[in-house]
Amino acid sequence: MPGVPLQHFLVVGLLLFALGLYTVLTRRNAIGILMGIELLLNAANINYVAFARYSGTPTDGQIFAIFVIMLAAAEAAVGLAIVLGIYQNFASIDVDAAHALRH
Amino acid sequence: MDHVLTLMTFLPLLGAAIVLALPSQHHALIKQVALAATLPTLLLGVWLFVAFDRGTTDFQYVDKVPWIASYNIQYFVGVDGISITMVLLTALLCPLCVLASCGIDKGVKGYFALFLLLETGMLGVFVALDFFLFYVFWEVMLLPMYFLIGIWGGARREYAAIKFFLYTFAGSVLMLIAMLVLYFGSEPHTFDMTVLMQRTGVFDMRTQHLLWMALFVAFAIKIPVFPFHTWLPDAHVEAPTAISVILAGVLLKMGTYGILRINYGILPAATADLAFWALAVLGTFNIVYGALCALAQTDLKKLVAYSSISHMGYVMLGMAAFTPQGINGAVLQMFNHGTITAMLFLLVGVIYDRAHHRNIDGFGGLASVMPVYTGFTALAFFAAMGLPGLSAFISEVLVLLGAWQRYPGLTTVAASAIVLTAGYLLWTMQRMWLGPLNAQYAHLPEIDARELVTLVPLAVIVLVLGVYPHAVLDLINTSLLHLNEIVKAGAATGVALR
Amino acid sequence: MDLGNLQSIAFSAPELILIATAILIFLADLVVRQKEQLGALALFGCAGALIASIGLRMPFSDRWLVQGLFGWGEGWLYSRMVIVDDFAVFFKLLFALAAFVTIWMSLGSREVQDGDEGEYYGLVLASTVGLFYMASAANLLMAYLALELVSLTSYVLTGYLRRNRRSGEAALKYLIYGGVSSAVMIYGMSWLYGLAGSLDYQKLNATVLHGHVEPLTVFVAIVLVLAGLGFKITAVPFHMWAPDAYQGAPIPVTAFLSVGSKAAGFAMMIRLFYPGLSAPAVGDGGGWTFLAGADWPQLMLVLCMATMTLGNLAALGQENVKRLLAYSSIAHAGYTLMGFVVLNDAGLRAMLFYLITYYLMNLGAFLVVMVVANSTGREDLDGYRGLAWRGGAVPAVAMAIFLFSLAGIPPLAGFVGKFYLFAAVVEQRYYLLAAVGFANTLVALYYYVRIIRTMFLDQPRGDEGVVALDTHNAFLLYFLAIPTIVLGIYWAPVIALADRSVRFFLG
Amino acid sequence: MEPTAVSTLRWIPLLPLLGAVVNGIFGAAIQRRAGKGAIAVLAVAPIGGAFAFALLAFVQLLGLPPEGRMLLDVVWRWIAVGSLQVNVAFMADPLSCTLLLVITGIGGLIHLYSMAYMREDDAYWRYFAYLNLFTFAMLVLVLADNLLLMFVGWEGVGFCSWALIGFWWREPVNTTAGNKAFIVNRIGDCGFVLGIFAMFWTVDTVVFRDIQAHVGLLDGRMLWGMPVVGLATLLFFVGATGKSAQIPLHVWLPDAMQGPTPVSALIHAATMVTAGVYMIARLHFLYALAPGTLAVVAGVGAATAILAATIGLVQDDIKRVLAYSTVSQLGVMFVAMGVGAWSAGVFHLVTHAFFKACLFLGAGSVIHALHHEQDMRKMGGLRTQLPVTFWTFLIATLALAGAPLTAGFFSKDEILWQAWSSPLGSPLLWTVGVVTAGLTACYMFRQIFLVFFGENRVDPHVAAHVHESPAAMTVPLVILAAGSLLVGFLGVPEAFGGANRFAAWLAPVFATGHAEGHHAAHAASLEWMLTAVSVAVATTGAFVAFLVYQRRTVSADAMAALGGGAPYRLLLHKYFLDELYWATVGRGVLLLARIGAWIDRRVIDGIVDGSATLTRGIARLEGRFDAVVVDGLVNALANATGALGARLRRVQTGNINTYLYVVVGTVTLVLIARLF
Repeated sequence: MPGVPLQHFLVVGLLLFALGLYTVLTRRNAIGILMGIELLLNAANINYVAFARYSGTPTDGQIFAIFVIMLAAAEAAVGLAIVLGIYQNFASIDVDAAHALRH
Repeated sequence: MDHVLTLMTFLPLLGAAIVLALPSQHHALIKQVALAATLPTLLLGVWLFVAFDRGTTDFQYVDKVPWIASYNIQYFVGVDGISITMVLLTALLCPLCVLASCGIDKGVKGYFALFLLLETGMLGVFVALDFFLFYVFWEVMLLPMYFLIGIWGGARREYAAIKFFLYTFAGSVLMLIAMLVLYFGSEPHTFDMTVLMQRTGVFDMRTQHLLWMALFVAFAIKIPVFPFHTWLPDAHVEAPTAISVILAGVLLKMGTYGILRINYGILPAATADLAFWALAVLGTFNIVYGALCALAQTDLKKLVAYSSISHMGYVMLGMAAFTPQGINGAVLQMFNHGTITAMLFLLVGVIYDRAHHRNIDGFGGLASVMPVYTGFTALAFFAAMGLPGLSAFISEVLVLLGAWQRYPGLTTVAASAIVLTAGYLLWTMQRMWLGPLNAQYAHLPEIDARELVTLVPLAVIVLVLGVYPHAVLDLINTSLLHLNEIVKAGAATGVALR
Repeated sequence: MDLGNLQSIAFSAPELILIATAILIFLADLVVRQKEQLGALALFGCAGALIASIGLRMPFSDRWLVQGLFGWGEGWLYSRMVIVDDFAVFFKLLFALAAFVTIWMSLGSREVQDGDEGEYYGLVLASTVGLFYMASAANLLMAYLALELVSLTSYVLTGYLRRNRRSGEAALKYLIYGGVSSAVMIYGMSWLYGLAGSLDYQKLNATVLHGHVEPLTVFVAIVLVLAGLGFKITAVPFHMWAPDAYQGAPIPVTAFLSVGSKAAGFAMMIRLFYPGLSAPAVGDGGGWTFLAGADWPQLMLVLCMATMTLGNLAALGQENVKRLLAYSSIAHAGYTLMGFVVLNDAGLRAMLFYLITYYLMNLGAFLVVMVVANSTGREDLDGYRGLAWRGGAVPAVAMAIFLFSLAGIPPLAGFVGKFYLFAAVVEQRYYLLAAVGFANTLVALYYYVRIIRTMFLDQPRGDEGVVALDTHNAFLLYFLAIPTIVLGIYWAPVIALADRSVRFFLG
Repeated sequence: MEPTAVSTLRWIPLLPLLGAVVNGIFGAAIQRRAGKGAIAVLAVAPIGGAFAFALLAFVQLLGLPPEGRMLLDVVWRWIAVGSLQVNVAFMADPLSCTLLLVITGIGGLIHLYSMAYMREDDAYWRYFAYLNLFTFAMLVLVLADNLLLMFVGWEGVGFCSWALIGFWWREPVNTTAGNKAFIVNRIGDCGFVLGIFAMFWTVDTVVFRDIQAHVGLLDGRMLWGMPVVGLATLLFFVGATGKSAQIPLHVWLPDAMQGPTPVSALIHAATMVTAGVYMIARLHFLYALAPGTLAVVAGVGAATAILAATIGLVQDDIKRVLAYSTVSQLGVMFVAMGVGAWSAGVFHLVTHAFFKACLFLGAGSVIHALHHEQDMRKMGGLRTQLPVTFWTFLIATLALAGAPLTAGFFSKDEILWQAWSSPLGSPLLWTVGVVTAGLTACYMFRQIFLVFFGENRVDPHVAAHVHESPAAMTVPLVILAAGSLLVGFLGVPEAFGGANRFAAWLAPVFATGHAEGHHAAHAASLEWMLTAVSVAVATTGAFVAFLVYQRRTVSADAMAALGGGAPYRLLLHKYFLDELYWATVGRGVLLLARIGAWIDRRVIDGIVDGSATLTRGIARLEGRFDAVVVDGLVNALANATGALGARLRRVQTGNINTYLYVVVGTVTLVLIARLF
């Protein structure tokens, strides 16, 4: 689809990024925040792929995107594990509950 | 004996190491080792006193080896007329202080190790001719002092120690800035004071003034100059006797020594411009203000502390005069105050060890139970009053005589303080030693041999320097006249002397 | 020089050794009962990595140790993904040592020794690998991967104390915070990639400096990237996770984070911003120039001052020593940044030197915290009352040394480090920065002295419990304390090392 | 003409110093072992030696041509810094030699007297150590060849006076008197030392001879709008007022009577208090250049003379009367100095030394006999019991009152004449002098009548065994009395056909700045007339005393009641000067001291601690930062987005969202900042 100019992709990426941020900022739920992070990562991915399409070294961007996806999965996995641990301890994954560190 | 200074400086450190190696329960042994560690320095000091060439302005017994080549930092030590007296004073007071510390029974090992480290730091400050080295020693001396006051001090020791520490550290931070600016201002970059002394031209007058002020504040805190002085009464009062002696006898001198060595030597033009306000006026204020505060004290040690503030004022006033008499008097006063105030604090310690309080009004008629002690006190008091025939008279007269020639008005004010001094000292004398005996202290033991040993050398010096001041003046005169000329020359380049 | 994958392997000895050890540990963990043995194994791994790193480049001389073997010195590995040069080697050494000390600490830590800590050592090693690559990444992708490797392992390590709610909570915060910042970072990277059309630092450099790019875009990208890096080096305002994570994590891990990942963050930052986004200035000694308009030094200047100031101020009021040290390490990130903003090699050299000294004194301080916690289980300031007078004389004295060194008082390593930093700043006439820095030194002194006062000047009440120091920890204590003093008195070789480590391979 | 170098002078001060050192350090032991006799010998012998050396110096001087009469003994280089070259050097010329003889001679007599007088005291050795030390200091003061060394003696005597006034230190009143003396003297010393500085500043030397030689350098030198020479001489005079108890610094001398009576005789009558006069005589060549200062000197002298005399009228303490008399006589000497009658002043100094010492020792003898009773109201009719004391006392009184042909007569008459006739003098000064003479006669005879005549008011217990003092005390009395009669003939003025040998002897010293003698051919008749007047006035004074205290034709109470008794009270309270000083200076200084201490504690420390607190405050603020500011921000944002209306509850600090808000917020801010 050669017709679609670069800007469109970037705008989409930007929107995703904004949404991700919004999610991250407003979710109290740890899982929710993790999801927000996913959005942010995907915003980046869109950029990479888009730039890759228009840049001299297309592979770079695409590889980056793939790695991001992979790492996102890894991060999610670790994250969920930890959340689980928290849940065992607090019986809640509302990050508000986690404030033993403030005194 | 080329490395005499290095030896003097680091022998105590060696002693500290040995002390640390000793088993901590053998108090007596530790004390003996500590004493033994300070004596060689004293002996070397005596040797230095004899061998010192009084005719030259050059630095003598110089040790100079590159230390950190990449930054052109050297290990560079040496003495001239400005530092020699301070080195001797330190070397003399430290053994006496070790003797005076025999009463310490808590953490003996730590105490003496720190004390010896302190001695190294102090000597280092006086012999260092590389600004970086100077700064390092300056700080090295800070740490032991903090612990010595903070652990072995009196009731409010923590407050006093922290106050002392923060004050002094604030000062040294300023010194560090100035030091770096000087370093990068010199071409090629160097910390070598002797080189810096010829390279002031690279700064414009304004920078020089800023540098001078920064350094001055750093040193003023040590002297201490109003309004940076409030750490001193607390520190003196809370510190154990020996440490008060060191504080008043040596540490205060570092401030004035630093000004002479660095502000005068490296920034003569700025010195010429700023000396009036920074040194003469503040010095005079110190003299009067310290005396007045002393008059209001009820704690004997605090009174002595404030009298130190007052007497250090003479040093500043004398330095600011830029006359041979003034500057000689200033350095002589540094030495004399070192000995006299040491005596005073030792004497305070004597009574405190017996009565466990220092409230002036809490005594009375001690002369009838402790005549010898009273005799020494009288000697010290009248020496502090500048009674002719005793050492302080010479220095104070020289200072005032020199100062009058530039600041007659200020000198008049300063001289009026001798009345106040007489006032508070005599009044104290009357309240504590004379009058009817306070029955509560009818059985105080007379001063013992150990305490006498700490006092007699100082008393002898006080008497001898009163009738033959040239024992010291000959040491310092040449260098000081030279320094005076440097400043005068600097004044010629800078703004005219006031 | 630019090597392909196969030839490169020879030069990845350190990383490979670490990875291999890590895998070995994971496997052995299934069979070995005595987990200490795994720790010992990890130690050997670190030692191997260390030696191998030294092998890459004899750091104390200009001679090549492996020259004879490979006849080849510095350059790109894995087709321009990774760089081996003095700078990288320097950090490899630092990290290998950090990992070594961390594992040694862990072996002596009661927290960690829960009888099932096998994979713990593996994770530390894995994280170390990440650190290695952060320092030598020559490519945005590589940098990101390395950073994530470090992050992920750190999350797990932080949350390692399963039964401890604080640990878990810290891990969660760390994770989320890290996730967001790294996500923001790679979004910024994506813009750089877009501008340069390549992930390669050198191409990036060429484009940014010689191509026609909009400075604003570069600046935006830089700011976004900074979010990720700032997170690693705990620069304000990306620092907020640090106190919680540091306080929650097991003490050895805290030490590891405060030294390892922070240093790695600096390494990555320096490589990205100096060889990456700037160019050596022609003429004057060791200066750097950057793209006009994208004035990141000003930004860093502000961050630097904010970091040290907020860090110190926050530390003032802390009652928990671990948390206090966390804030102090934030402040020290600020000091270290001072060398970053002055834009010359003197500054960078000062940074590297400071990292060494910081490594010594900070690890040392945390070690003492661990020793105390081992004996008394306490981390609050009251637990340190009169430490010197109830058996803990050696730890107390060591702590005093470390803290005074952190405060920057001669003749201790920390002073020399600060001295070089301030020297660089004053030399470049950043007088405001210098003033702020000095003011901070004063504030910092106050709370360091507070601890020292509690340990020495206060008398124990008796309810604090006795502090014992076993030889295992004592050895490490001396290992850290003695250099802290020695470096304060004679540091010429080390500064020389730092000096020649500020040398980037630019192809 | 160059001074003759000798090496004997040094022994004059050195011997007493030796005595002082030996008694001061080993005295206690010696007294315990060898008894008080040994102490006395150790103390008196040096004085005798010093007297011998003084005589030697005197002879040596006589052997020299008049204008060359100056011996110099340079002992060692004392202070040599820059152009300041000061030696420990002793110089004897007729002036100092005169003083030497007085100090060692009369001093020796008083030492003898003390042997008996202090016999009972346990601190015998300390007493004599002080006394010798004092003699040493006084001799240094007199022999010094430069201002600094003179100042050493100057303060030295002050110190000894402090020690001796407070000799019985268990009584706070004594130590207080001592402190008062020292501190008031210090005020004077302050002026003196400033004078030295002014001298050095202008003339660049402090050696008397050189100052005299380069006195020209002072021409036209001004400071603070006045000629330096005037300023310097004034400053020196401040020192003199302190040492010689002149207004306004005279207040210490009466209190100084707390010391042992021989001390009062030696220090507070014969020697130390005359140091001011000596100093002016020594520096006469400067004063001659400063007519303004001379006027001040004369004025102060006259005022002091009459003021002290009036106070003396009403004192009841036998020693205080003499004390005020001393102050008054010193005033007379300063009048002489003020009119440039140098040698006359010095002459009166000498004669006064004799009869005033005699009076004090006599008073001491009385006190001794009455077991330390000093109140004249508790005496009376003692002439029979204390014949020697009485007669010597009477002779000395006559001399002090200026009865013809006594020592006082000649010296005082010379001064009065100079006060009238000298160009600097004036009839007013003369009148004051004459009135003073009258008052002196009055209070002295009052004392005679109260002590030796009338009914015996002595406490009966004591009265029983009142007896004449031992020879050691009476012999000095007799010698001094004889002196009071005879020394006057040394200086019989030309007018009375005398040669005034004394003036001739001092002439070489006062050759320069000569204010007297230039009217040598003055009308003898006038001098006769003036003398007659003064004698008449004195007689009247004595007669009044006779009427009031002996014949009782006028009761003392009636006199006291004059003018509603206010004048009497005024005199009794010494014009309330002590109270005034204490209320102003004393309290003032203490107030300043308290203020200073207060500033220290509150203000400065306040600032220091305040700044610390401030920092900690900021820290706490920063700690609360995310609690308050950020959360507020977060809530605000939440409200703004409105999406979270449901979950609008206080956001916990430590909440991750808060952190993220901060991050995102900052980044946005930075970008915005960069954009604009």
